[in-house]
Amino acid sequence: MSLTILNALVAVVAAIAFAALNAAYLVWAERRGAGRIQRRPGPNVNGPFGLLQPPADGIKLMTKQLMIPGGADKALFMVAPVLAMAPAITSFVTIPFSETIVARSMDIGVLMIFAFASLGGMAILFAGWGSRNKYGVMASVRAVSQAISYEVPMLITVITIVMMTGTMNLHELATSQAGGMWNWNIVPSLSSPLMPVSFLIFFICSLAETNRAPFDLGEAESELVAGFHTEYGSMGFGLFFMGEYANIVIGASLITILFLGGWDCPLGLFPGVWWFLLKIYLLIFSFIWIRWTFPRTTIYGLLNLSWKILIPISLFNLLLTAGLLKVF
Amino acid sequence: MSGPIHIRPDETFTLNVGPQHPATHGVLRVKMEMDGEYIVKAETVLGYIHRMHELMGENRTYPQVLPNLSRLDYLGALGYTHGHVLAVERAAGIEVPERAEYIRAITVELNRVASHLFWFGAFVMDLGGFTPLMYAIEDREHILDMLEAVTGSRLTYCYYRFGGLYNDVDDDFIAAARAFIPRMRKSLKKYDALVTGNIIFRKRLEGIGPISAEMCRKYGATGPVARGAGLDFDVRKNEPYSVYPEFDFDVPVYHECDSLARYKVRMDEMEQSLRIIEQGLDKLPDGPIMPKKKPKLIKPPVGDYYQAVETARGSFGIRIVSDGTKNAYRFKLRSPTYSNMSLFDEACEGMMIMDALAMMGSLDLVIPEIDR
Amino acid sequence: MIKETVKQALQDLFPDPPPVVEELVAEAAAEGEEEKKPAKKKEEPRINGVIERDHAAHGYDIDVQLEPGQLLAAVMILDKTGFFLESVTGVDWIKEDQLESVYDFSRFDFDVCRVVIRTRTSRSEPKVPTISKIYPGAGWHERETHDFFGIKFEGHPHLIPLLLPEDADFHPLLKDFKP
Amino acid sequence: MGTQNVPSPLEPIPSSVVQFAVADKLINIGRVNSFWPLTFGIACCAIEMMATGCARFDMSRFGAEVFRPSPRQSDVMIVAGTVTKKMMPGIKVLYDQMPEPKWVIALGNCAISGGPFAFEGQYSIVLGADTFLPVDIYIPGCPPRPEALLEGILQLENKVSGWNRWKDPEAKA
Repeated sequence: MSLTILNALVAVVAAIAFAALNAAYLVWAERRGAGRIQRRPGPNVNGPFGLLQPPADGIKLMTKQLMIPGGADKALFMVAPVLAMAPAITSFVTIPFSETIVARSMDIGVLMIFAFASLGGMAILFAGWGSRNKYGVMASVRAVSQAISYEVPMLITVITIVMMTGTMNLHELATSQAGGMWNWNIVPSLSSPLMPVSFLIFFICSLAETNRAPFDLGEAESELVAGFHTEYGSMGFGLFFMGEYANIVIGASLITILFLGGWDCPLGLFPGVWWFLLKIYLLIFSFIWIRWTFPRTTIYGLLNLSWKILIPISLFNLLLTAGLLKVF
Repeated sequence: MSGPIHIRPDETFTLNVGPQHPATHGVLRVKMEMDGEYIVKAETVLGYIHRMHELMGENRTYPQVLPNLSRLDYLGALGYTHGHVLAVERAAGIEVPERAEYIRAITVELNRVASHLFWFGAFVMDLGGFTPLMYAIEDREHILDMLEAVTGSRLTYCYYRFGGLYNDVDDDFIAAARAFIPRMRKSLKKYDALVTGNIIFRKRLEGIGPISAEMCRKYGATGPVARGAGLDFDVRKNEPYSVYPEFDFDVPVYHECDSLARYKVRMDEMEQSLRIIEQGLDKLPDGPIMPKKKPKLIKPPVGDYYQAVETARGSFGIRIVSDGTKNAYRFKLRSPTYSNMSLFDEACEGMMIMDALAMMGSLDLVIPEIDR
Repeated sequence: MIKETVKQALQDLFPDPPPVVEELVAEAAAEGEEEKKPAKKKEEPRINGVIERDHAAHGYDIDVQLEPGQLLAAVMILDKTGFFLESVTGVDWIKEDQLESVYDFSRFDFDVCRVVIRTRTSRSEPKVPTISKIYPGAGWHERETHDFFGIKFEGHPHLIPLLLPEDADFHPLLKDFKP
Repeated sequence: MGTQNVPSPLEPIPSSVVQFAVADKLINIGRVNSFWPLTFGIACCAIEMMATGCARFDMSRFGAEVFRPSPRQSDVMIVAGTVTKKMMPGIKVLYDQMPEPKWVIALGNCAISGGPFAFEGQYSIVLGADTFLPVDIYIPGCPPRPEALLEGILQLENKVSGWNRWKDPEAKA
């Protein structure tokens, strides 16, 4: 019995280490990627390729004075960053990186990840409201309406996949797509012809879920100063930063598991964790690429996209798959 | 989206788009009475960068005020010094050699392209896209290198003198300008494809921020704001000055009166300025750049002189009331952004804050020019 | 030509219209004579009336001087014929103990006609009616002229300082201003 | 490092009860390599500050790329432009809102001493940002070139942590 606790403890610590390391060096990858897209070198002076930049940012953020604005709701103000970071890290526990590397393969893995993802939306509301700042309140109201309206199509597409494969356990979801690219979920099969469309919907929703790219209305710099984390100084802002990047990694790994066959090699030869990491980092690079090329949509444009386009399509896809499953 | 709003008074809250805000590109404050995201009433508060250029015009001689004009609007500075120099030459009756006039026209048009490039980058950054700013400022740096080689400074030039120029243009400048034009045309096509063609960008601007021709007339808005509202008004064409009658270029006019129309006007104007620069370089005559008898002490005769010039933001006017001494008795600067911005309070009622700030970006503001 | 119609319209503002000073012709004749002419003008203060100026020399076409009372009528004429307000400014003639407020109007279309309207009031109590009801754009211009010269524009919706700090009570552009 | 009084940025962190020399040095070097300037441009110098942040001069090589709009998240306030009497209280509030290890760079003649607008009849500007802010680095120029701003940031790095990124070429060995 003590072995399982020890195993679980080591697994959780490894998951948190992976998330924290990822969050730090994704910031570096983002700034280098942005520099590459914008024809400028990006941080390259601190360390060989600017590799010492994230530790420098980390140290600076940790040693700055933590300010709580007067009149702010102290409890909410302090809970919000923790609530942004903690669920993002704990949902690393169920993600299977490869055949053997998984912290705790739960039967309801998908449900747990989405439960924790919705906690992130609440963290933004607490941050905006707790910091007693007009810009913060406006930004958090926007971010919460965006998070809700993009969780619905995301969940509907997940339901279609779970219905097709029959399990909610991420590990079995990945193994059910083993054996080469043609039986990944993204490939349209007889029972579900619209799979590439639902992949696209899931990709857009994960973008919106993490407040990034054309949907970054939560912290719209050019209108709402710094959005919901206007009042957050040193490590409060640091935690939001790490929470955002941890969410990106989870979004990318979910896409790989649900659609791109997890740790399976495209030619079905020698599956392993490297394929999984390769796919994740390709997806994350596409997140960064999108962020630095598109302007920001308006709030009504964003909500229209979700309610009038994404949800009807994903519902139609759900019904179509349900019907075809009956036939085949 | 921006229909009229019926608000009970106790429901609004005032939001300070304060002196320090990324969207105001400077120290401009707009007190907005807001209902959620919609603006009920806006009141602009100015004066945060009021440095009193006009009093400096009165207690300084004419040549001493020359550097002031380029610190008025530092993005299109040469247009403003050009206006000042033309006004004093008209008042004092100083002749300007042909070559100096051509070089002035070329450098003003280069500065207009640089100003529009900076506006283009900052405008798309207001809408959330950070990358076009880097490309636009990269192209602008090429122009700044050329102008710096000739004038000596990057932003705040003091290149024109009454009657001519500070120093002549050498062959490197002409070669650099000739090489710059095709490269700039290529990147203009790139911007057009990347930004104007982008569906998110167009959705943000189509039908947003309507400024009608009547509102332009009532508030005196000129420049791209008026040309975006269908008014064919460009001081270079309506009131030709300097050597502009010799160039053939057309004035882009769009009739949709929305932010996208103002955007397209400025993008086409960059193309027209390149045409002017090309013709200017072809027809550049030889000869002196200062008149033979240099005007030692400039004392315009008593009277009231007005000179309007087309700068990147609109028609900039200078009124010199001279009492025959070497200082101006009254030195009034009519800045285009002052009138363009005065219609913002009325134009943004009922809009959402995102669209209102996008419209403010399309007005192309330079705050020290409003406050003078 | 719009210039003739506007000049005529402004002419009949004045009860006994003095002969229009054909300054244009005099100017074209001899540049030298121009120096002599303004010198003479300085002695006897200018009478109210319409003067046609030469655009090349002065930059504007019609120069009207009128009483503050006639200001609104003149601006109504210009508003109907489609002029736009360029700027409102002030000039402090301290020698004649008068504050002059100057209104610039111009046109958007191609027959350029720039009109300048001047009104003079005494320095002690400078009162001029506001034109912001006709041209809303004049609101800011008038607030700024009030900041710099202290000319009170009656009927202005909220004549609070625009460029100077809210509690400013000094008027910097007056000739007797000490910081 | 529970020091009672807040360490002024000039001398290194004063000794608290227990001194961690190496830790202080490391923290200072960490701080120095990631200055986050506050987007606070007032006039012409702001355009040169933005040009420094863009592609050719690229402040982000030194980790100073993230222009934070909110004062809570920024370390360096670059006063770029003329400070008028009407704007001065605003700048003071912004400076007070910044969390503690913060520095001020006065960019351009106007921020140093009122620059070209300091004439005898001037009633509306404050002659220099150091009349109401503790300025660390003065960068002269009207406007100073982007390279001057980069040199200013390097000087600030040297001042804060005493650590030199590159050997000073003229320094006698």
